[in-house]
Amino acid sequence: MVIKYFSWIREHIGKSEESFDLPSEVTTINELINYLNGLNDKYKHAFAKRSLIKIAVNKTYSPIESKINNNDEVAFFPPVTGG
Amino acid sequence: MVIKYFSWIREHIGKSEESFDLPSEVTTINELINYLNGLNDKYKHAFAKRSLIKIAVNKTYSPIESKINNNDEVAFFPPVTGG
Amino acid sequence: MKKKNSPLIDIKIQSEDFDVTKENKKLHNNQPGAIVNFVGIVRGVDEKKNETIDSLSLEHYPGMTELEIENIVKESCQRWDISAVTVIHRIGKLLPSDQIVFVGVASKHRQNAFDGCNFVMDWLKTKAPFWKVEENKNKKKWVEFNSLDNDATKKWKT
Amino acid sequence: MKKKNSPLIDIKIQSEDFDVTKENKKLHNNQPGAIVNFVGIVRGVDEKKNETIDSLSLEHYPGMTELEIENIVKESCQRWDISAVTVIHRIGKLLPSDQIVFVGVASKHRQNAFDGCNFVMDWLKTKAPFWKVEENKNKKKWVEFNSLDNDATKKWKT
Repeated sequence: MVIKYFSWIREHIGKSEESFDLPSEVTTINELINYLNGLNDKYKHAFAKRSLIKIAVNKTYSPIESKINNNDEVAFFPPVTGG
Repeated sequence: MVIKYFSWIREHIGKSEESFDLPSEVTTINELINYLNGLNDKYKHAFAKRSLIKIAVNKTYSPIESKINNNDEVAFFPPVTGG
Repeated sequence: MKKKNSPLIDIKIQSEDFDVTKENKKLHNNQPGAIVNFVGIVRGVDEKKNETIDSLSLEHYPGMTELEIENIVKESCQRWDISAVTVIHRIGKLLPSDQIVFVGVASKHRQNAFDGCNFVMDWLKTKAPFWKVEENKNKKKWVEFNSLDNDATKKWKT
Repeated sequence: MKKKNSPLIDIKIQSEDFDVTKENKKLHNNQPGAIVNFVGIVRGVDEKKNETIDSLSLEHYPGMTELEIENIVKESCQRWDISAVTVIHRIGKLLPSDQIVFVGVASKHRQNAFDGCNFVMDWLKTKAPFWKVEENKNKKKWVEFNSLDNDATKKWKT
């Protein structure tokens, strides 16, 4: 699985991208966030305000309950501010 | 008084502008049109479809009942088609 | 929203073409965040009659044209917080695909710029004293007023 | 109105500036009578905090950005009879008064061009994955999402 981070979420976590094998018990975005939060406090800090986290699975906006698998590209980012 | 004509009204009447002393009995636009219609058939032809005639007095849209005097500039033209 | 600063207003009736990039630079008054442009382009067909048009000629009422456009632009600046407006309308002979009219509206906020530009165009179409004659081979035909243009102004009557 | 011809669609994410006049020439597909442009310009003040901004930097999500904008543009072409749409969004470092975004929409009829352009901008502001960071002396501050941008999209939900 590839995970991408943008904007201040990227800064909190300290990297823009990482890839690893998804543990078999992690099957949704929500579980993925819980899993990452267990790794260290940087993730906890980045994901603290759930309502500010937007999620994309394979470059498409997706809800937090979305099913994911090891071939997916998941992205976490704040509400967009372009234009 | 100066009268200006535009577009096909100008073509029907055969001139773009004319000036003359307003007869004392002509006090409104409506009376002016009747007066001009009495001069010759070119005016009658130009003013035949009253609903298609727009009027400006001193460069401001004005209704057919408007009072006019000898110092005014009156213009007759069809509905506009710019833009 | 009411206006806060005096907007820059520029109205030009000219036979020469215009350059949108250059016009937009002049609209940079009071730090706008948004510029909306309308550019009208001469089409090579009369849609109603499905006839080809070789060229178009524009006549106008000098003096009244500028006054009417100024009234429309000032009304738009009363309705929305607008920092600058430019209107350019060409006259004389034009060919298909030529630019014919430009309305540029600058504002801090994009919806004001959109609404202001749309408003100016709608009223220009129904109020500004221009008349188009279409030329096709040796035939000349005065363009008829489109009643849809009257309908378009109704959205502003509130 | 439904579309009649296949519209030209051009979407570019780039650090270079753009020229509105040149972009408008490329929008001359299928004899449009109307082109509406939106040009976003970097402002030198953060309005909420009344702070000066020295520069702005834009980050985006390559691949997703293009997809999201394409979806928005295609939706606009379903809703209105549009002949061509160009969207250019700049990334990287920008200074106050720089152009940041361009949306150009061409159509036979002006209201379609106005609505299409307005629609694309409203959804781009809420959907396209760009993030701005403001730089002021040595301080960096990520711009916060403006809830008014969410409100703006409500006018299209019918």
